[in-house]
Amino acid sequence: MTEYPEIFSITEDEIDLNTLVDFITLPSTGAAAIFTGMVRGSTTRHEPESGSGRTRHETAYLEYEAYTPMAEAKMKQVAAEIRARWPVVQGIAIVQRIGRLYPRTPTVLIACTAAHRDTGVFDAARYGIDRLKEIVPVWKKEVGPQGEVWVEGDYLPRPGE
Amino acid sequence: MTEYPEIFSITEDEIDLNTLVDFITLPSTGAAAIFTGMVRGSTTRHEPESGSGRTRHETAYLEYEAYTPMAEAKMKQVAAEIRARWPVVQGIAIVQRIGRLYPRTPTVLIACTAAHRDTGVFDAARYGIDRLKEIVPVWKKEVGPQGEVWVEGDYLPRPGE
Amino acid sequence: MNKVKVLFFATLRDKAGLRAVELELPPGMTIEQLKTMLVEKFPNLNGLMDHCLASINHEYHFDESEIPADAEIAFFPPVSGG
Amino acid sequence: MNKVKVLFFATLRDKAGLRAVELELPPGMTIEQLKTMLVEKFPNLNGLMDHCLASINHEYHFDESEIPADAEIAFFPPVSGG
Repeated sequence: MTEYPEIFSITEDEIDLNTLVDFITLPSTGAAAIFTGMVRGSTTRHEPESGSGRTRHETAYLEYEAYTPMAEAKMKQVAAEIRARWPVVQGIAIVQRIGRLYPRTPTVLIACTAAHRDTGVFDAARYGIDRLKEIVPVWKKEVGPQGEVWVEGDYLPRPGE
Repeated sequence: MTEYPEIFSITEDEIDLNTLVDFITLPSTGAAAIFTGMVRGSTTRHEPESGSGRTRHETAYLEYEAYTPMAEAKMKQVAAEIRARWPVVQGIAIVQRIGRLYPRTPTVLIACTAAHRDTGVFDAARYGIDRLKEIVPVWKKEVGPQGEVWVEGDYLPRPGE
Repeated sequence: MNKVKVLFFATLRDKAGLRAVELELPPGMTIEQLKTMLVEKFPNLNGLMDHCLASINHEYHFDESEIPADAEIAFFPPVSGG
Repeated sequence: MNKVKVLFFATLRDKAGLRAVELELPPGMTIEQLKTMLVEKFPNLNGLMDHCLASINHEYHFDESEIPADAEIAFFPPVSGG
Protein backbone atom coordinates (compact mmCIF):
# COMPACT_ATOMS: atom_id res chain seq x y z
CA MET A 1 0.00 0.00 0.00
CA THR A 2 1.48 3.32 -1.10
CA GLU A 3 1.33 6.18 1.37
CA TYR A 4 -0.61 8.86 -0.47
CA PRO A 5 0.61 12.48 -0.21
CA GLU A 6 -1.45 14.82 1.96
CA ILE A 7 -0.96 18.41 3.00
CA PHE A 8 -3.04 20.29 5.57
CA SER A 9 -2.15 23.84 6.33
CA ILE A 10 -3.30 27.01 8.01
CA THR A 11 -1.02 29.71 6.69
CA GLU A 12 -0.57 33.44 6.31
CA ASP A 13 1.30 32.91 3.04
CA GLU A 14 -0.03 33.08 -0.51
CA ILE A 15 -1.65 29.87 -1.71
CA ASP A 16 0.61 28.47 -4.43
CA LEU A 17 -1.56 26.21 -6.61
CA ASN A 18 1.36 24.98 -8.73
CA THR A 19 3.34 23.73 -5.74
CA LEU A 20 0.35 22.21 -3.96
CA VAL A 21 -0.89 20.30 -6.99
CA ASP A 22 2.63 19.09 -7.74
CA PHE A 23 2.94 17.86 -4.15
CA ILE A 24 -0.09 15.59 -4.48
CA THR A 25 0.78 14.28 -7.99
CA LEU A 26 2.06 10.71 -8.15
CA PRO A 27 3.57 8.98 -11.22
CA SER A 28 0.20 7.23 -11.58
CA THR A 29 -1.85 10.47 -11.31
CA GLY A 30 -3.80 11.57 -14.38
CA ALA A 31 -6.29 14.07 -12.95
CA ALA A 32 -6.54 16.79 -10.32
CA ALA A 33 -9.75 18.52 -9.26
CA ILE A 34 -9.04 21.76 -7.45
CA PHE A 35 -11.29 24.26 -5.74
CA THR A 36 -10.20 27.70 -4.62
CA GLY A 37 -12.31 30.31 -2.85
CA MET A 38 -11.61 34.03 -3.11
CA VAL A 39 -12.56 37.15 -1.19
CA ARG A 40 -15.51 38.75 -2.98
CA GLY A 41 -15.10 42.51 -3.10
CA SER A 42 -18.57 43.18 -4.37
CA THR A 43 -21.60 40.98 -3.98
CA THR A 44 -24.92 41.52 -5.66
CA ARG A 45 -27.73 40.49 -3.32
CA HIS A 46 -31.28 39.87 -4.35
CA GLU A 47 -33.46 41.80 -1.95
CA PRO A 48 -37.07 41.76 -3.14
CA GLU A 49 -38.05 44.53 -0.74
CA SER A 50 -35.68 47.04 -2.36
CA GLY A 51 -36.80 49.02 -5.37
CA SER A 52 -34.46 47.53 -7.96
CA GLY A 53 -34.58 44.06 -6.47
CA ARG A 54 -30.80 44.12 -6.10
CA THR A 55 -28.35 45.82 -3.81
CA ARG A 56 -24.61 45.91 -4.04
CA HIS A 57 -22.56 45.01 -1.01
CA GLU A 58 -18.91 46.12 -0.82
CA THR A 59 -16.12 44.43 1.15
CA ALA A 60 -12.81 46.19 1.76
CA TYR A 61 -11.17 43.06 3.19
CA LEU A 62 -11.75 39.99 5.32
CA GLU A 63 -9.84 39.23 8.49
CA TYR A 64 -9.49 35.45 8.98
CA GLU A 65 -8.52 33.67 12.16
CA ALA A 66 -8.20 29.98 12.98
CA TYR A 67 -7.90 27.70 15.96
CA THR A 68 -4.87 26.25 14.22
CA PRO A 69 -4.19 22.87 15.88
CA MET A 70 -7.88 21.94 15.85
CA ALA A 71 -8.28 23.25 12.29
CA GLU A 72 -5.45 21.02 11.10
CA ALA A 73 -6.97 18.05 12.97
CA LYS A 74 -10.35 18.71 11.33
CA MET A 75 -8.73 19.03 7.88
CA LYS A 76 -7.27 15.55 8.44
CA GLN A 77 -10.75 14.35 9.34
CA VAL A 78 -12.18 15.85 6.13
CA ALA A 79 -9.47 14.00 4.18
CA ALA A 80 -10.30 10.74 5.96
CA GLU A 81 -13.98 11.23 5.11
CA ILE A 82 -13.02 11.83 1.45
CA ARG A 83 -10.95 8.63 1.39
CA ALA A 84 -13.79 6.65 2.95
CA ARG A 85 -16.20 7.84 0.21
CA TRP A 86 -13.81 7.91 -2.79
CA PRO A 87 -11.11 5.29 -2.13
CA VAL A 88 -9.54 5.98 -5.55
CA VAL A 89 -8.45 9.46 -4.48
CA GLN A 90 -4.64 9.61 -4.36
CA GLY A 91 -3.35 12.93 -2.94
CA ILE A 92 -5.29 15.50 -0.93
CA ALA A 93 -4.32 19.12 -0.20
CA ILE A 94 -6.37 21.35 2.11
CA VAL A 95 -5.11 24.87 2.80
CA GLN A 96 -6.77 27.79 4.55
CA ARG A 97 -5.08 31.15 4.39
CA ILE A 98 -5.63 33.47 7.37
CA GLY A 99 -4.91 37.11 8.20
CA ARG A 100 -6.09 40.18 6.34
CA LEU A 101 -7.17 39.19 2.83
CA TYR A 102 -8.29 41.56 0.11
CA PRO A 103 -10.78 41.02 -2.75
CA ARG A 104 -9.68 38.61 -5.51
CA THR A 105 -7.26 36.83 -3.14
CA PRO A 106 -7.56 33.03 -2.89
CA THR A 107 -8.33 32.18 0.74
CA VAL A 108 -8.82 28.43 0.61
CA LEU A 109 -7.82 25.47 -1.53
CA ILE A 110 -8.99 21.88 -1.74
CA ALA A 111 -7.32 19.63 -4.29
CA CYS A 112 -7.71 15.91 -4.90
CA THR A 113 -5.80 13.76 -7.38
CA ALA A 114 -6.69 10.41 -8.97
CA ALA A 115 -5.59 8.23 -11.86
CA HIS A 116 -8.55 9.33 -14.01
CA ARG A 117 -11.10 12.13 -14.01
CA ASP A 118 -14.14 9.83 -14.00
CA THR A 119 -13.40 8.49 -10.52
CA GLY A 120 -15.38 10.95 -8.43
CA VAL A 121 -12.39 13.27 -8.01
CA PHE A 122 -14.57 16.33 -8.76
CA ASP A 123 -17.16 15.23 -6.20
CA ALA A 124 -14.36 14.60 -3.70
CA ALA A 125 -13.08 18.19 -4.01
CA ARG A 126 -16.63 19.53 -3.77
CA TYR A 127 -17.27 17.44 -0.66
CA GLY A 128 -14.00 18.71 0.82
CA ILE A 129 -14.88 22.39 0.57
CA ASP A 130 -18.41 21.77 1.86
CA ARG A 131 -17.07 19.93 4.91
CA LEU A 132 -14.31 22.48 5.53
CA LYS A 133 -16.98 25.15 5.77
CA GLU A 134 -18.88 23.01 8.29
CA ILE A 135 -16.29 21.69 10.73
CA VAL A 136 -12.88 23.37 10.34
CA PRO A 137 -12.61 26.06 13.05
CA VAL A 138 -11.87 29.21 11.03
CA TRP A 139 -13.75 32.48 11.27
CA LYS A 140 -13.80 35.66 9.25
CA LYS A 141 -14.66 39.25 10.02
CA GLU A 142 -15.80 41.39 7.13
CA VAL A 143 -14.56 44.97 6.98
CA GLY A 144 -16.23 47.42 4.61
CA PRO A 145 -17.87 50.84 4.36
CA GLN A 146 -20.51 49.70 6.86
CA GLY A 147 -17.89 48.78 9.50
CA GLU A 148 -16.75 45.43 10.91
CA VAL A 149 -18.96 42.38 11.22
CA TRP A 150 -18.20 38.74 11.97
CA VAL A 151 -19.53 36.42 9.28
CA GLU A 152 -21.95 34.03 10.97
CA GLY A 153 -21.66 30.33 10.31
CA ASP A 154 -24.74 28.19 10.74
CA TYR A 155 -23.57 24.57 10.92
CA LEU A 156 -23.77 22.81 14.28
CA PRO A 157 -21.50 19.75 14.42
CA ARG A 158 -22.99 16.64 15.97
CA PRO A 159 -21.18 14.40 18.46
CA GLY A 160 -18.36 12.55 16.70
CA GLU A 161 -17.89 15.18 13.97
CA MET B 1 -23.07 43.51 -19.31
CA THR B 2 -19.49 42.94 -18.16
CA GLU B 3 -17.12 41.27 -20.57
CA TYR B 4 -16.01 38.16 -18.73
CA PRO B 5 -12.32 37.17 -18.90
CA GLU B 6 -11.46 34.19 -21.08
CA ILE B 7 -8.19 32.61 -22.07
CA PHE B 8 -7.71 29.87 -24.68
CA SER B 9 -4.25 28.64 -25.35
CA ILE B 10 -2.21 25.94 -27.04
CA THR B 11 1.27 26.33 -25.64
CA GLU B 12 4.62 24.63 -25.20
CA ASP B 13 5.14 26.45 -21.89
CA GLU B 14 4.46 25.20 -18.37
CA ILE B 15 0.86 25.61 -17.25
CA ASP B 16 0.87 28.24 -14.48
CA LEU B 17 -2.24 27.66 -12.38
CA ASN B 18 -1.71 30.75 -10.22
CA THR B 19 -1.57 33.13 -13.17
CA LEU B 20 -4.45 31.51 -15.04
CA VAL B 21 -6.81 31.49 -12.07
CA ASP B 22 -5.88 35.09 -11.25
CA PHE B 23 -6.64 36.07 -14.84
CA ILE B 24 -10.23 34.79 -14.60
CA THR B 25 -10.91 36.20 -11.09
CA LEU B 26 -13.19 39.26 -10.94
CA PRO B 27 -13.85 41.44 -7.88
CA SER B 28 -17.19 39.59 -7.62
CA THR B 29 -15.63 36.10 -7.89
CA GLY B 30 -15.85 33.82 -4.87
CA ALA B 31 -15.11 30.38 -6.30
CA ALA B 32 -12.93 28.69 -8.91
CA ALA B 33 -13.25 25.08 -10.02
CA ILE B 34 -10.12 23.90 -11.77
CA PHE B 35 -9.25 20.66 -13.50
CA THR B 36 -5.75 19.68 -14.54
CA GLY B 37 -4.71 16.49 -16.32
CA MET B 38 -1.23 15.03 -16.01
CA VAL B 39 0.88 12.52 -17.94
CA ARG B 40 0.54 9.16 -16.19
CA GLY B 41 3.91 7.42 -15.98
CA SER B 42 2.50 4.15 -14.80
CA THR B 43 -1.01 2.87 -15.28
CA THR B 44 -2.42 -0.21 -13.63
CA ARG B 45 -4.79 -1.95 -16.02
CA HIS B 46 -7.27 -4.58 -15.03
CA GLU B 47 -6.84 -7.46 -17.44
CA PRO B 48 -8.86 -10.43 -16.30
CA GLU B 49 -7.05 -12.79 -18.68
CA SER B 50 -3.66 -12.19 -17.02
CA GLY B 51 -2.66 -14.24 -14.01
CA SER B 52 -2.72 -11.49 -11.39
CA GLY B 53 -5.66 -9.67 -12.97
CA ARG B 54 -3.51 -6.54 -13.28
CA THR B 55 -0.71 -5.43 -15.54
CA ARG B 56 1.43 -2.37 -15.22
CA HIS B 57 1.87 -0.14 -18.23
CA GLU B 58 4.83 2.27 -18.32
CA THR B 59 5.01 5.56 -20.25
CA ALA B 60 8.34 7.34 -20.77
CA TYR B 61 6.67 10.44 -22.20
CA LEU B 62 3.85 11.69 -24.39
CA GLU B 63 4.34 13.74 -27.53
CA TYR B 64 1.41 16.13 -28.05
CA GLU B 65 0.53 17.96 -31.24
CA ALA B 66 -2.34 20.28 -32.08
CA TYR B 67 -4.02 21.83 -35.09
CA THR B 68 -3.57 25.12 -33.29
CA PRO B 69 -5.97 27.59 -34.98
CA MET B 70 -8.80 25.05 -35.04
CA ALA B 71 -8.00 23.94 -31.47
CA GLU B 72 -8.31 27.53 -30.25
CA ALA B 73 -11.58 27.94 -32.17
CA LYS B 74 -12.95 24.74 -30.61
CA MET B 75 -11.86 25.87 -27.13
CA LYS B 76 -13.93 29.02 -27.69
CA GLN B 77 -16.84 26.82 -28.70
CA VAL B 78 -16.46 24.75 -25.49
CA ALA B 79 -16.53 28.00 -23.50
CA ALA B 80 -19.68 29.14 -25.35
CA GLU B 81 -21.32 25.80 -24.57
CA ILE B 82 -20.38 26.22 -20.88
CA ARG B 83 -21.89 29.72 -20.81
CA ALA B 84 -25.09 28.48 -22.47
CA ARG B 85 -25.50 25.78 -19.78
CA TRP B 86 -24.19 27.69 -16.73
CA PRO B 87 -24.83 31.40 -17.36
CA VAL B 88 -23.49 32.27 -13.89
CA VAL B 89 -19.96 31.25 -14.89
CA GLN B 90 -17.71 34.34 -14.91
CA GLY B 91 -14.22 33.59 -16.25
CA ILE B 92 -13.09 30.57 -18.28
CA ALA B 93 -9.54 29.38 -18.94
CA ILE B 94 -8.76 26.47 -21.26
CA VAL B 95 -5.12 25.57 -21.89
CA GLN B 96 -3.56 22.59 -23.65
CA ARG B 97 0.17 22.13 -23.41
CA ILE B 98 1.85 20.41 -26.37
CA GLY B 99 5.29 19.01 -27.14
CA ARG B 100 7.15 16.29 -25.25
CA LEU B 101 5.66 15.92 -21.79
CA TYR B 102 6.95 13.63 -19.07
CA PRO B 103 5.06 11.83 -16.29
CA ARG B 104 3.60 14.04 -13.52
CA THR B 105 3.51 17.08 -15.85
CA PRO B 106 0.18 18.95 -16.16
CA THR B 107 -0.87 18.81 -19.82
CA VAL B 108 -4.25 20.48 -19.74
CA LEU B 109 -6.21 22.93 -17.61
CA ILE B 110 -9.86 23.94 -17.48
CA ALA B 111 -10.86 26.56 -14.92
CA CYS B 112 -14.19 28.29 -14.36
CA THR B 113 -14.98 31.03 -11.87
CA ALA B 114 -18.29 32.12 -10.35
CA ALA B 115 -19.57 34.23 -7.46
CA HIS B 116 -20.35 31.13 -5.36
CA ARG B 117 -19.43 27.45 -5.39
CA ASP B 118 -23.03 26.19 -5.50
CA THR B 119 -23.64 27.61 -8.98
CA GLY B 120 -22.65 24.61 -11.09
CA VAL B 121 -19.06 25.82 -11.41
CA PHE B 122 -17.73 22.30 -10.66
CA ASP B 123 -20.03 20.79 -13.32
CA ALA B 124 -18.94 23.51 -15.75
CA ALA B 125 -15.26 22.57 -15.35
CA ARG B 126 -16.10 18.89 -15.66
CA TYR B 127 -18.11 19.53 -18.81
CA GLY B 128 -15.22 21.58 -20.19
CA ILE B 129 -12.65 18.80 -19.92
CA ASP B 130 -15.09 16.22 -21.30
CA ARG B 131 -15.80 18.39 -24.34
CA LEU B 132 -12.15 19.29 -24.87
CA LYS B 133 -11.39 15.58 -25.15
CA GLU B 134 -14.17 15.21 -27.73
CA ILE B 135 -13.78 18.12 -30.13
CA VAL B 136 -10.50 20.03 -29.63
CA PRO B 137 -8.04 18.78 -32.29
CA VAL B 138 -5.07 17.64 -30.23
CA TRP B 139 -3.38 14.24 -30.47
CA LYS B 140 -0.80 12.43 -28.41
CA LYS B 141 1.70 9.72 -29.15
CA GLU B 142 2.80 7.56 -26.26
CA VAL B 143 6.46 6.61 -26.04
CA GLY B 144 7.51 3.82 -23.68
CA PRO B 145 9.46 0.57 -23.41
CA GLN B 146 7.09 -0.96 -25.99
CA GLY B 147 7.84 1.75 -28.59
CA GLU B 148 5.70 4.57 -30.00
CA VAL B 149 1.96 4.43 -30.39
CA TRP B 150 -0.64 7.09 -31.19
CA VAL B 151 -3.37 7.23 -28.55
CA GLU B 152 -6.65 6.56 -30.31
CA GLY B 153 -9.57 8.87 -29.71
CA ASP B 154 -13.07 7.50 -30.22
CA TYR B 155 -15.43 10.49 -30.43
CA LEU B 156 -16.93 11.32 -33.82
CA PRO B 157 -18.21 14.92 -33.95
CA ARG B 158 -21.60 15.42 -35.56
CA PRO B 159 -22.39 18.19 -38.05
CA GLY B 160 -22.38 21.55 -36.25
CA GLU B 161 -20.01 20.45 -33.48
CA MET C 1 -8.06 19.51 40.89
CA ASN C 2 -7.53 19.31 37.10
CA LYS C 3 -5.47 21.99 35.41
CA VAL C 4 -7.04 23.06 32.09
CA LYS C 5 -6.62 25.79 29.50
CA VAL C 6 -9.66 27.56 28.04
CA LEU C 7 -9.51 29.47 24.72
CA PHE C 8 -12.01 31.85 23.11
CA PHE C 9 -12.30 32.68 19.41
CA ALA C 10 -13.99 35.13 17.05
CA THR C 11 -17.07 36.95 18.45
CA LEU C 12 -16.59 35.35 21.86
CA ARG C 13 -13.06 36.65 22.25
CA ASP C 14 -13.97 40.04 20.79
CA LYS C 15 -17.05 40.65 22.90
CA ALA C 16 -15.72 39.15 26.13
CA GLY C 17 -12.24 40.59 25.67
CA LEU C 18 -10.91 37.22 26.74
CA ARG C 19 -8.39 35.21 24.70
CA ALA C 20 -7.37 32.42 27.09
CA VAL C 21 -7.54 31.50 30.76
CA GLU C 22 -5.92 28.76 32.80
CA LEU C 23 -8.14 27.20 35.43
CA GLU C 24 -8.21 24.45 38.05
CA LEU C 25 -11.39 22.42 37.83
CA PRO C 26 -12.83 19.70 40.07
CA PRO C 27 -12.58 16.25 38.42
CA GLY C 28 -15.73 15.23 36.53
CA MET C 29 -16.81 18.77 35.70
CA THR C 30 -18.85 18.95 32.48
CA ILE C 31 -18.78 21.50 29.67
CA GLU C 32 -22.15 22.78 30.86
CA GLN C 33 -20.84 23.31 34.39
CA LEU C 34 -17.71 24.99 33.04
CA LYS C 35 -19.86 27.42 31.00
CA THR C 36 -21.78 28.39 34.15
CA MET C 37 -18.53 28.82 36.07
CA LEU C 38 -17.03 30.97 33.30
CA VAL C 39 -20.04 33.29 33.17
CA GLU C 40 -19.82 33.72 36.99
CA LYS C 41 -16.09 34.45 36.84
CA PHE C 42 -16.22 36.67 33.70
CA PRO C 43 -19.59 38.48 33.56
CA ASN C 44 -18.72 39.76 30.04
CA LEU C 45 -19.34 36.22 28.80
CA ASN C 46 -22.96 36.46 29.88
CA GLY C 47 -25.25 35.67 26.94
CA LEU C 48 -22.40 34.46 24.74
CA MET C 49 -21.99 30.92 26.06
CA ASP C 50 -25.48 29.62 25.35
CA HIS C 51 -25.20 29.02 21.62
CA CYS C 52 -21.47 28.61 21.13
CA LEU C 53 -19.62 25.46 20.10
CA ALA C 54 -17.13 23.77 22.43
CA SER C 55 -14.10 21.58 21.88
CA ILE C 56 -11.96 19.48 24.18
CA ASN C 57 -8.49 18.61 22.90
CA HIS C 58 -9.44 19.61 19.32
CA GLU C 59 -12.62 17.53 19.14
CA TYR C 60 -16.15 18.90 19.26
CA HIS C 61 -17.83 18.29 22.62
CA PHE C 62 -21.24 19.04 24.06
CA ASP C 63 -22.76 20.08 27.36
CA GLU C 64 -22.62 16.64 28.98
CA SER C 65 -18.96 15.90 28.18
CA GLU C 66 -16.68 15.59 31.20
CA ILE C 67 -13.44 17.52 31.11
CA PRO C 68 -10.26 15.46 31.58
CA ALA C 69 -7.08 16.68 33.29
CA ASP C 70 -4.74 18.88 31.24
CA ALA C 71 -7.47 19.47 28.67
CA GLU C 72 -7.38 22.29 26.15
CA ILE C 73 -10.95 23.56 25.89
CA ALA C 74 -12.18 26.12 23.35
CA PHE C 75 -15.43 28.05 22.92
CA PHE C 76 -16.37 29.65 19.60
CA PRO C 77 -19.27 30.44 17.26
CA PRO C 78 -20.19 28.21 14.29
CA VAL C 79 -17.29 28.24 11.84
CA SER C 80 -17.24 30.58 8.82
CA GLY C 81 -13.98 29.82 7.03
CA GLY C 82 -13.31 29.02 3.42
CA MET D 1 -10.39 26.43 -60.14
CA ASN D 2 -10.33 26.97 -56.34
CA LYS D 3 -7.00 27.20 -54.59
CA VAL D 4 -7.05 25.27 -51.28
CA LYS D 5 -4.61 24.09 -48.63
CA VAL D 6 -4.85 20.57 -47.21
CA LEU D 7 -3.25 19.61 -43.85
CA PHE D 8 -2.69 16.17 -42.28
CA PHE D 9 -2.24 15.44 -38.58
CA ALA D 10 -1.19 12.65 -36.22
CA THR D 11 -1.34 9.08 -37.67
CA LEU D 12 -2.32 10.41 -41.10
CA ARG D 13 0.72 12.64 -41.38
CA ASP D 14 3.00 9.98 -39.90
CA LYS D 15 1.84 7.10 -42.08
CA ALA D 16 1.42 9.06 -45.30
CA GLY D 17 4.54 11.16 -44.74
CA LEU D 18 2.47 14.15 -45.81
CA ARG D 19 2.14 17.34 -43.74
CA ALA D 20 0.43 19.77 -46.14
CA VAL D 21 -0.35 20.16 -49.84
CA GLU D 22 -1.67 23.07 -51.89
CA LEU D 23 -4.15 22.11 -54.57
CA GLU D 24 -6.41 23.58 -57.24
CA LEU D 25 -9.87 22.06 -57.11
CA PRO D 26 -12.89 22.38 -59.40
CA PRO D 27 -15.65 24.49 -57.79
CA GLY D 28 -18.29 22.42 -56.00
CA MET D 29 -15.96 19.56 -55.13
CA THR D 30 -17.01 17.74 -51.94
CA ILE D 31 -14.91 16.36 -49.10
CA GLU D 32 -15.69 12.84 -50.35
CA GLN D 33 -14.44 13.67 -53.85
CA LEU D 34 -11.34 15.33 -52.40
CA LYS D 35 -10.55 12.18 -50.40
CA THR D 36 -10.73 10.08 -53.54
CA MET D 37 -8.55 12.56 -55.40
CA LEU D 38 -5.98 12.61 -52.58
CA VAL D 39 -5.71 8.80 -52.50
CA GLU D 40 -5.15 8.79 -56.28
CA LYS D 41 -2.49 11.50 -56.04
CA PHE D 42 -0.79 10.11 -52.89
CA PRO D 43 -1.16 6.32 -52.77
CA ASN D 44 0.32 6.27 -49.24
CA LEU D 45 -3.00 7.71 -48.05
CA ASN D 46 -4.76 4.56 -49.21
CA GLY D 47 -6.77 3.07 -46.31
CA LEU D 48 -6.25 6.12 -44.08
CA MET D 49 -8.94 8.42 -45.44
CA ASP D 50 -11.96 6.23 -44.81
CA HIS D 51 -12.36 6.76 -41.09
CA CYS D 52 -10.67 10.09 -40.53
CA LEU D 53 -12.29 13.37 -39.52
CA ALA D 54 -12.27 16.40 -41.79
CA SER D 55 -12.41 20.13 -41.21
CA ILE D 56 -12.94 23.10 -43.50
CA ASN D 57 -11.75 26.46 -42.17
CA HIS D 58 -11.52 25.08 -38.58
CA GLU D 59 -15.01 23.58 -38.49
CA TYR D 60 -15.84 19.88 -38.68
CA HIS D 61 -17.22 18.86 -42.07
CA PHE D 62 -18.44 15.61 -43.57
CA ASP D 63 -18.36 13.81 -46.90
CA GLU D 64 -21.10 15.84 -48.55
CA SER D 65 -19.71 19.30 -47.68
CA GLU D 66 -18.63 21.39 -50.67
CA ILE D 67 -15.22 23.01 -50.49
CA PRO D 68 -15.16 26.81 -50.92
CA ALA D 69 -12.36 28.80 -52.55
CA ASP D 70 -9.27 29.50 -50.44
CA ALA D 71 -10.34 26.87 -47.91
CA GLU D 72 -8.01 25.36 -45.34
CA ILE D 73 -8.93 21.69 -45.12
CA ALA D 74 -7.56 19.22 -42.59
CA PHE D 75 -7.76 15.45 -42.20
CA PHE D 76 -7.02 13.74 -38.90
CA PRO D 77 -8.01 10.86 -36.60
CA PRO D 78 -10.46 11.29 -33.68
CA VAL D 79 -8.87 13.67 -31.19
CA SER D 80 -6.97 12.38 -28.13
CA GLY D 81 -5.83 15.50 -26.25
CA GLY D 82 -6.20 16.45 -22.62
